[in-house]
Amino acid sequence: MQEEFNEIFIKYHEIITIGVYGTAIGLILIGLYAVLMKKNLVKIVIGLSIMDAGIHLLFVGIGYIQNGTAPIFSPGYENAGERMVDPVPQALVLTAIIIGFAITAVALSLIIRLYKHHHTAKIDQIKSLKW
Amino acid sequence: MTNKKSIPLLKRKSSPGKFIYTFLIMFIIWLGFTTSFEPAELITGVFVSLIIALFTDRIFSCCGMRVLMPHKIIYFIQYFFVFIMALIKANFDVARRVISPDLPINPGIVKFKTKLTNSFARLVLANSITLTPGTLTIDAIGNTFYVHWIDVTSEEPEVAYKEIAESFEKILMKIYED
Amino acid sequence: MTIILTIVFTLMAIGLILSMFRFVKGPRSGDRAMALDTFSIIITAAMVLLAHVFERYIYVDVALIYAVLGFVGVIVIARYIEGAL
Amino acid sequence: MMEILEYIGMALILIGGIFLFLGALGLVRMPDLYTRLQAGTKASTLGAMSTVLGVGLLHPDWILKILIIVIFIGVANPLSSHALARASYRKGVIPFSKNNIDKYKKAVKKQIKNLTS
Amino acid sequence: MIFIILLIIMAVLLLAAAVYSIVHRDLLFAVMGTGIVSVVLSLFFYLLQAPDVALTEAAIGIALTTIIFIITIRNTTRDEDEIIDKENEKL
Repeated sequence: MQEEFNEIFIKYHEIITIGVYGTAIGLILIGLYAVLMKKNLVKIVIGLSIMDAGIHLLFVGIGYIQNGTAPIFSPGYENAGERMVDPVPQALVLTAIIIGFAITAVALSLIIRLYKHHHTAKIDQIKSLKW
Repeated sequence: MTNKKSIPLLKRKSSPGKFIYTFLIMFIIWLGFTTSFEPAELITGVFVSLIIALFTDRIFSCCGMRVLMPHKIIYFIQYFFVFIMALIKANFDVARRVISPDLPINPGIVKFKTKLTNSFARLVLANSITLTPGTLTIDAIGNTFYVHWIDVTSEEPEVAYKEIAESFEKILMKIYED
Repeated sequence: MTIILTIVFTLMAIGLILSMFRFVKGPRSGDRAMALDTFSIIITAAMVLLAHVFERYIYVDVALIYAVLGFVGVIVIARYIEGAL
Repeated sequence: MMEILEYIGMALILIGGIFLFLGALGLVRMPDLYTRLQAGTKASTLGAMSTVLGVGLLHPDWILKILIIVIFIGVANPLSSHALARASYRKGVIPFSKNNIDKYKKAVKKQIKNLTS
Repeated sequence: MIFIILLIIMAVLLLAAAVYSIVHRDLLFAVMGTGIVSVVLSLFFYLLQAPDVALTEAAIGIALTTIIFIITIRNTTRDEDEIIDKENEKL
């Protein structure tokens, strides 16, 4: 049964590639729009995290190969070395997710501080440089 | 049992029965997570479960090894079967209501009193009521349950108790209250 | 075998679309949180089914993490709505 | 023996898929939040449980982890719907009711009065 | 063929949730939208044979990110344009 699904994956490989890359680029553009155009700081951070998600999807999509399997050696898969997808982008993305979470946490804590000082979270109403 | 409710969670006493109970549950969960029976992993699991049981037994378990007596295991199995039957009936009920075009519902919130005094038994009862036909527990204040009922047949608390909770509560009384 | 899996995946996809509809439309925050919960439940089931399709045991772990952590977000949202966080 | 298990597993997977779909359909069709919670919780819980158990029957060596997933789904899903219903009622979502049966309103009012005084 | 349709449906859902979470004015709903983005993205990683990434995305995206965003909008405002007063929100 796995073979039938693998055949489908091989037959429509171009569509899958275009779909994954298109989704990734769409997510990056949506996030970029939010970062550039929105006034609210929390909305900007949401846009940043969506942009992060798009970049992660792009990286994992680069590492994918036809008819691949996960790069983990387990019983029954000792000799599947040439079928495995590239593990390096996955490791990079794994690190990037954690670091993205840390960046989000720091940004949100700065927003809370800013709100307590200025009583607003909109960037066009924060006029003083020092706080 | 009745004055246990007033004791705060962190000031409950621990006892050897509770310790062994927590240890057993934790070890079974460890076995499920690892799914291997190599000696090294088993020994690690024993140590981890011991440490967890040492610190959390008074919070984790309500009544220790009393629950795992042989005659109560039989009640557990009986409760399981009653619950599964009610769950399947509930799902066909939901399917009937969702598919039929004119939505045969008559919802309302009723209340009834439960005889259970143990808080863990109340939790099990509330979750069971949520998964059985046409009912959803909204809140439990003291020993009064407030239940959203999708097809109210009667507002009286006694009738509601008989229709909703009696079959579960009889078995739960036997497990937790003797 | 394959035809049953195809039917089940189709039903799951329709379920995802329906709960997305409720998420976009839902008049109150409770409806939207319920849609999020249904989303995560359907995706947990789909992940276990895909582990069967790919025939690898490690993939079940991801579904396990979803089943354990999927309701934490909904509980936090509910506490926030209640005003008790 | 294995073939029988396989057939039972496939049947369970099919039933699970149908109930997951019905849960989502109930989420769309029901008139107010509480009935939506009912339909969504019950149908999606049994649907997910039955799908996961079906996969467990197809692969008997996975059964321990599958059982843990089933137990977690069965415990966590009613809890979250219960928390949502309680929070929504306290925020003022009025339940849809033909005969105005609502015993909970008085208790909430009393509790809020106790909290404020 | 059905797999390709499923993939396209998932991509559309992902983009729709992302657009929703950018466009909607209520920040709580925007946070829930990022939750849906994270859930569907995890299924994408799963289909691209990266279960470790899917696991991390599941743990961080659905639990931790939601919690810290909600703590933030509890300490600031829930409305994006800050028109509705914090005490009077009835949504």
